[in-house]
Amino acid sequence: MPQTKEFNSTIRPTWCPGCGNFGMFEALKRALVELGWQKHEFAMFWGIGQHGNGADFWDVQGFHALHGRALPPATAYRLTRPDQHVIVEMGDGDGYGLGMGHFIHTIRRNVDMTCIAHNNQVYGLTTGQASPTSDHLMRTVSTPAGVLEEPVNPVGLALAEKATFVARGFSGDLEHLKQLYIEALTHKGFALIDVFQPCVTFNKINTFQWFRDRVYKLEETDWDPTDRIRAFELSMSTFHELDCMADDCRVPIGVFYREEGRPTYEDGLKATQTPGWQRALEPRDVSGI
Amino acid sequence: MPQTKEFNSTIRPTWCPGCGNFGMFEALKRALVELGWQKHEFAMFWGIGQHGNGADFWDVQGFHALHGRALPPATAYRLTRPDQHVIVEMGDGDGYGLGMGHFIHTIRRNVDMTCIAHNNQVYGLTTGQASPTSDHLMRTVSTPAGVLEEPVNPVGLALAEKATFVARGFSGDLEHLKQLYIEALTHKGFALIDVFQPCVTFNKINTFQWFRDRVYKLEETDWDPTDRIRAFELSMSTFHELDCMADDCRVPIGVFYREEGRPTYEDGLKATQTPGWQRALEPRDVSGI
Amino acid sequence: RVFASAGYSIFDLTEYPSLIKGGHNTYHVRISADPIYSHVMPTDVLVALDRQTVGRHVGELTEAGAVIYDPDDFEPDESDLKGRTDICLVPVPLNQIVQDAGGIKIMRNVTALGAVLGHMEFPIEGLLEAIKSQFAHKKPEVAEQNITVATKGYEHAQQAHCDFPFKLEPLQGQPERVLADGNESIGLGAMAAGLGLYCAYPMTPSSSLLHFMASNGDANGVVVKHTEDEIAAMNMIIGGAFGGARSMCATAGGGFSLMVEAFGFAGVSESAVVVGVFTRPGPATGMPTWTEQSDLRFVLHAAQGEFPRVVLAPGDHTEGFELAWKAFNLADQLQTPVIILGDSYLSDNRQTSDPYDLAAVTVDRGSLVTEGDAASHGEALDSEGHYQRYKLTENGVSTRILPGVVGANQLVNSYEHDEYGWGQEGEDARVRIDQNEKRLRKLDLARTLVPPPGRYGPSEAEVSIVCFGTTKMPAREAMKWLEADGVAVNLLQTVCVWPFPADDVSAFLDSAKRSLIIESNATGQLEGLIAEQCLRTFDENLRRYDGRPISPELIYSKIKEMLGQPVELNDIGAVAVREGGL
Amino acid sequence: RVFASAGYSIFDLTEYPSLIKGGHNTYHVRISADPIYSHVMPTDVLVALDRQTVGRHVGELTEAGAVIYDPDDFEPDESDLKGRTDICLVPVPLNQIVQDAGGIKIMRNVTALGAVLGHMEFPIEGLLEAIKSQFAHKKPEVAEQNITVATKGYEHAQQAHCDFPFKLEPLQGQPERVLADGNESIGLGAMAAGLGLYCAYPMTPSSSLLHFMASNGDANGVVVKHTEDEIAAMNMIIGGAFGGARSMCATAGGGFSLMVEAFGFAGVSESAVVVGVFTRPGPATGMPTWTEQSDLRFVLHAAQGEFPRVVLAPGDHTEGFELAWKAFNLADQLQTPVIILGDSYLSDNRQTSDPYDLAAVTVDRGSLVTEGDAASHGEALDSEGHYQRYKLTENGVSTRILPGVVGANQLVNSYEHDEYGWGQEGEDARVRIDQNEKRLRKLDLARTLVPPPGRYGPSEAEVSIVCFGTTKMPAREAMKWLEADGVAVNLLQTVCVWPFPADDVSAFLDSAKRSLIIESNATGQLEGLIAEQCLRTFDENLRRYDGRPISPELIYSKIKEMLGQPVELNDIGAVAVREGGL
Ligand SMILES: Cc1ncc(C[n+]2csc(CCOP(=O)(O)OP(=O)(O)O)c2C)c(N)n1
Ligand SMILES: Cc1ncc(C[n+]2csc(CCOP(=O)(O)OP(=O)(O)O)c2C)c(N)n1
Ligand code: SF4
Ligand code: SF4
Ligand SMILES: [Mg+2]
Ligand SMILES: [Mg+2]
Repeated sequence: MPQTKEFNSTIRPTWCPGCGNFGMFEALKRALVELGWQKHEFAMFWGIGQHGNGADFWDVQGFHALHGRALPPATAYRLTRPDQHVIVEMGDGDGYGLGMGHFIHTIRRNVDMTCIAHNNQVYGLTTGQASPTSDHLMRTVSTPAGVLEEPVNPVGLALAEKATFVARGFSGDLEHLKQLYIEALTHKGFALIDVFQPCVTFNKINTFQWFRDRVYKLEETDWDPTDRIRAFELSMSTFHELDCMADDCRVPIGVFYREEGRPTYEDGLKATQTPGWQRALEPRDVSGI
Repeated sequence: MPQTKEFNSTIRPTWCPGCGNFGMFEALKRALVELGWQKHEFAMFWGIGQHGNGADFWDVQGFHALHGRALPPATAYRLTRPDQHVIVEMGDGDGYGLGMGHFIHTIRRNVDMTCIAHNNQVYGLTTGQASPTSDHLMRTVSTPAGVLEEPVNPVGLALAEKATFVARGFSGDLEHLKQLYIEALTHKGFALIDVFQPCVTFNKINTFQWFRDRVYKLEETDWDPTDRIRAFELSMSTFHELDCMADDCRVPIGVFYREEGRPTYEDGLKATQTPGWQRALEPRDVSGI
Repeated sequence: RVFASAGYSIFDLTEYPSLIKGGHNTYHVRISADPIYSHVMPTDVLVALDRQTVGRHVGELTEAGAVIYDPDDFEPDESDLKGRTDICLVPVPLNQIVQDAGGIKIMRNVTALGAVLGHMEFPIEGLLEAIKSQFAHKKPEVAEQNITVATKGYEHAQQAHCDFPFKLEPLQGQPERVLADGNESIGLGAMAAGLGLYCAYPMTPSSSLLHFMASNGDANGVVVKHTEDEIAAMNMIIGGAFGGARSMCATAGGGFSLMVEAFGFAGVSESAVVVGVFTRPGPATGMPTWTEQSDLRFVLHAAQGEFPRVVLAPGDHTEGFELAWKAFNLADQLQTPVIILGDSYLSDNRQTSDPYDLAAVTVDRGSLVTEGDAASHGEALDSEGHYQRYKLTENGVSTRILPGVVGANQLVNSYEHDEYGWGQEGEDARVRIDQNEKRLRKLDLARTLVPPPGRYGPSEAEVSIVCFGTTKMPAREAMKWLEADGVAVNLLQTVCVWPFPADDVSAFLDSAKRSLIIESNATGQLEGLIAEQCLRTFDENLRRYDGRPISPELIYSKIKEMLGQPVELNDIGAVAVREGGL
Repeated sequence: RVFASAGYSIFDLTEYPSLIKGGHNTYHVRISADPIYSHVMPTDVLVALDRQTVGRHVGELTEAGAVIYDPDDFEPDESDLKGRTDICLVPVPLNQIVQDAGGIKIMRNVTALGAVLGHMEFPIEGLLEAIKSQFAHKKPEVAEQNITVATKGYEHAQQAHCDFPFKLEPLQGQPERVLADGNESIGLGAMAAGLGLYCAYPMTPSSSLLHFMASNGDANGVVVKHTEDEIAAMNMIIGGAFGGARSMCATAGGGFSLMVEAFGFAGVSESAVVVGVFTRPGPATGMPTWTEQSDLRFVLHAAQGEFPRVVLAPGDHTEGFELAWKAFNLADQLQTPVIILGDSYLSDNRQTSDPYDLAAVTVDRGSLVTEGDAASHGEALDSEGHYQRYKLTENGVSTRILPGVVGANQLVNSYEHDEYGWGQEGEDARVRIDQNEKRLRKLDLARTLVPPPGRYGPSEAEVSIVCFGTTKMPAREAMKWLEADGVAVNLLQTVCVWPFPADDVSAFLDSAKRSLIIESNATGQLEGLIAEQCLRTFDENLRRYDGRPISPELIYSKIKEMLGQPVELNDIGAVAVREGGL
């Protein structure tokens, strides 16, 4: 049974000191240790971005996909390797920007996998442009006059497509995040966790302090995670004034919505009971076709 | 002031007799006539599909884009031609499948344009494969065992991104559809109209009769089109049993949600007060840059 | 399938504009007892669903050929027939027949096919059999309806009062032959190779391959996914290959445009995938239902950066089957993407062939470890026993240990990377050079594995032809005719267009009396490639780019012209010969 | 900008791995009073932010060169210095200085630059000016902080007790020179041409052009859109061109992969657009922050089908400015997409040039009608007065009447189409041939409009070099040195790589004593193109593909070697010479 440090590769993380990615890295390792997953039982997929640089820091069965394209290969892997668990890590620009189409269509499939979004509301790796989750009017190098779009509402979009597990986390709360990961990893179906991951270098608005002043835990309220409509209503808290006062915009974290028992995409497939490589042990007799 | 027939090109529509596209074609021409829009005051954009074949049947300022890509050029045209109106026609496979990313991101911008989706819940032009709006378990040539995904919920997705005008129409009700078009065309901001457009050749489930048995008009109820949360709840009627009994799945048409007065993307831009071609009348003095 | 099962050769070219209804649809039914390599423009029986069709194709009708039409649609007049009087008009109430059977418009096709047989007084049983098997998986009514209309069409045609010059009797004692379109032949080859994952987004002319896979996938344990777009399809098969499944996608040139980035990802990640690119006339949406060979250079150079790829171009249906299963072996042996480059002319046309050689199919997965413990594969480990997915080797191929195998931790990476797959080290100059050269070295290995060029005709010839892909079919047909005229012509077909068989082509050209290059594009893409790879040029070229396939007549007349014996051609659509590359 | 404004030439190559923090960052600061065409590996002052940097680059240090480092980070030891004793160690507490100023880590760079000046006892005012202007649009604190740390660094360095061989005095009476990186020069050229729409998705090395446009767009009436992806960016500029705005997007090879389909759409729809493709090493994500010339063949053949395109490859920053504004004229005159092919080496490096010739800029929009009534443009109408967007013309260019003009109904179409733009008629063989040839004809017109190759050096030479793009810079630098050695070398740079100047290159090679081709890729893409277009080969080639630019030393030594006078080179990263194309 591996310990957290055994998941570390030989490469030292190169993220900026204080980067929100460190907390997410640690929380996921702890979740895996608690679940006792062996390295050969699951594969991890990353998009391109600072989150994706994490691929170098993990010693696992890894796949560093193209920018915005982590979900399709992860889906195919899951469908042809029913013997494996699948974890996807994506960025906000990566997964909600360029990868938006895959995001929505993957949710529709309810494939059994866990999707973790590193949401720092900015493009980190490419030095600070606006991301799809940047707040309205945020000024960046690509939007000096301020972002004119409304931000992407990942929770609301997921709910609109009947996602079966939708949660939000904060990399500043390791224990809570670890728990969310465990719930997501054990959920049967597609689990989305959008994690607030402050970028200390390029996002001077949504800092750790900004979130500390605003986050609250749904579990600590009377929240009913089986009410999709209320969950949608709550998702609208994504939209607020840029750098609003702490009392004007509370930021809920925890499980917005969950639904157990819905069949997964795999359940509907006849072809996936065994690994796909077993189809090619010898020529297939096609004389019948 | 043009009459409907003046919008016809010299090419006779080649759609199958009885195709839902005929009604949409006629309704839009009538709306334009009522509004009295001159041909040189607006441009139309199409994606690729049976809906897109309509590009040949219109005598207007037209742009037949790539499959799934009608919204980006339409957006750019609107931003650089503030003197022009913009109408986009897209297919369900076209706009909600391959074009999903553009769909979501365009909504976030609230650019002033009207987007009409020809939703026949199937790929018509490529002879009958499943589309993103095909109902769960529908059997098609590309999904002989039935579609395993949940259908796309265009209304719900639009609401999750704060769309300012979201409506549904039915090509079997010309008058009602014409009215919707007029409201959308005069709405300031991004207006989405998802139109049920039966494909009589490839969709043997969602036929005209199927809809006639199920549709009802929101205006004829006490519907409040300013309540986004209830509108979202209503959008969930997108999900139902394949070929459910008429009483089990009612199909609302009309304006789900509308919000007037929200600034458009253009409002935030300094550069769009005059047509873009006026920037290139002579070399620009850049000695100051 | 009807004629085929009766032992005849058949080749049927269906031209259909991208409309479900309307436009003009044409069948060139041509029947002969000796092997046919391609459709020929001249047509013995023309089925005309509308007036235009007659006008457009009457010129192609053979002496005393027949036109089957529906008098309710139109009545062919003088001008339609361009004054020809030798033609047999066969009125058949196609629409009525379909209506009476309560069928849909498309069923006019089957009705017409029945009429063709009736007109030729060829027994109808074969057709009825074919219908039954074709609609086996549909509701029984469907088959019944089709049988009814076919029979009705048959009976009506028999009543036409003009004598069909060649009557047909079923041949006895001939071997059963396969009738398949190109997509079916390729699909069959992929299935035989042990396909595990097929991903595609519909696009003419590749869609029917998706349909083939979809209808046969479950029964054969193949995961078949109609994806949200081509980008997903290409990225998915890389994920499938990561897991060890034999993975394939297919599309047309436009869909491949969207796959380009991921195609390069397959190259740098050394993923064993097979990609079908079936060309239709471009650019962009172009002419969806027509054919062209204009994506050769595109697929050779698609994607940023440099990496090895293999490009195979089937010349006919039998090659479609063979190259399909071979493509999977090559992909695994080389751990790099392999393209099957076809076109609408191959994808859409049903053609009979001798039964495919199923026994010849082999599965070679190269150096692949699917089970057990990485520890027992020392050649793939570093000194500390850590697996190196991209270990440097002499031939450039590293041992591929699948996830699931204990100790197979690895990083399949879209970044440049070191032997483990780590991206950070990939920025080191030495590491980059080693990995880049490692990958490119695999092309030398590829040269030893890919199929050689196809050679036809005598070694000594008046004219030597070079072509790739489907132009092989009309070329061989034309060679048959020229042989009959006593003109010796030989042909070299580059079955594998990348890596390019430069030595074979150079030698072939050096020994040519007169050289001719044939390709269905406007800029002479193969001609340019040969200039680059062989520093050689041709005496003449024949190019066509109006969406129609190059016909044997064009080649026949071109060669006659080269020999100073020009022949008359009835209007067969324009052909342009351009000098120099573009 | 500091040295530049003082009249010195400066060329600064920044190598930064794709990490915001960490990795090793290097500055090659090199200063001389005579014009410099490129960075050279030998470095006079090395700023080392970590130990690796010293090890990796000490070999490049000139005699008595200096290393500026932070003793808190590390202390260079023997092994780091590879035993060199001539080096001047200049400890500067970079981190401390930044901390004290309450700045962020990146500010160590400015601190270090201050230290460089201090060490060279070069007045600091220039730097302070540069900082002020650079951060003008930021909060004042930012500029202040930077000024503080720069000054601190300056003072610390002055205390280093070793004598710098070359002290610098500001030159008097020299003309002001522009200091810009390649993206700024291209952005400036586009702005000057009357750009109306710029769309891009960030991607190294093109991102800084988006930043340039974003910060200058509003003031200049340019709509600048950071799009959801590159697909949208490319499709958007076609929509912008439809409306008449001069429209441009730019990206790296990977982003261009996603633009391929729409690039072909621009071709078939005859849209006047400009696309910047700035190469970084591939395949796929590759090496984001390094340089290469490996996308030449890719951009030449990208997209299904066949259509005319123009590809311009700036050799330096001045050409970047000129080709940028010329690209827009070519796009409008030809109504077809024009590519500006650059690379990281051009995009990232600040270089001084003589002030760009703003007065030379012209705006030629070709046959474009922006206002009024279509009726008054008979040449563009059919007999009934209906506008024909794609009317057949001799040179292939049709009159383009913008929407908004009365009677300008048209259909800009991704399908093949007739003269009006209707897709259905585009399926007719004759129409297809006419439209396809109409478009391809524009390439002949292009040949008369594109810039000629650049020629440098004497007509008679010992060695004749051919290159494209940024390798021009090191080539010219090496030629300077060789000239000093009395070796005559000349250079032909294909400024426009498509349409290809085949005659110029052939003539140049035919008169060459010894020929050498230089390119930053592994497969010899330009070499292959020349083989195809000129049927000619080279005596020698020099290729580099480790992500580092080809340096003058490499060229210098290569040529010396060709002349039988081999020279010693300190380790400058590997170079491989491969024979034959791949
Ligand atoms: C097709 C493509 N376009 C652009 C890029 C450049 N790129 C790399 S990462 C990135 C954005 C990163 O933002 P995000 O996804 O939020 O990740 P973060 O760095 O913030 O973790 C971009 C635009 C790319 N690699 N590929
Ligand atoms: C990139 C690309 N992929 C695939 C196609 C082929 N194609 C044309 S239309 C179409 C789908 C049409 O479905 P829909 O958008 O619903 O339009 P409909 O025909 O039903 O109106 C497809 C897949 C294409 N033209 N381009
Ligand atoms: S730039 Fe931002 S996201 Fe990237 S490592 Fe630094 S803090 Fe983290
Ligand atoms: S196939 Fe369907 S969508 Fe297309 S024209 Fe016919 S009925 Fe309409
Ligand atoms: Mg981010
Ligand atoms: Mg549809």
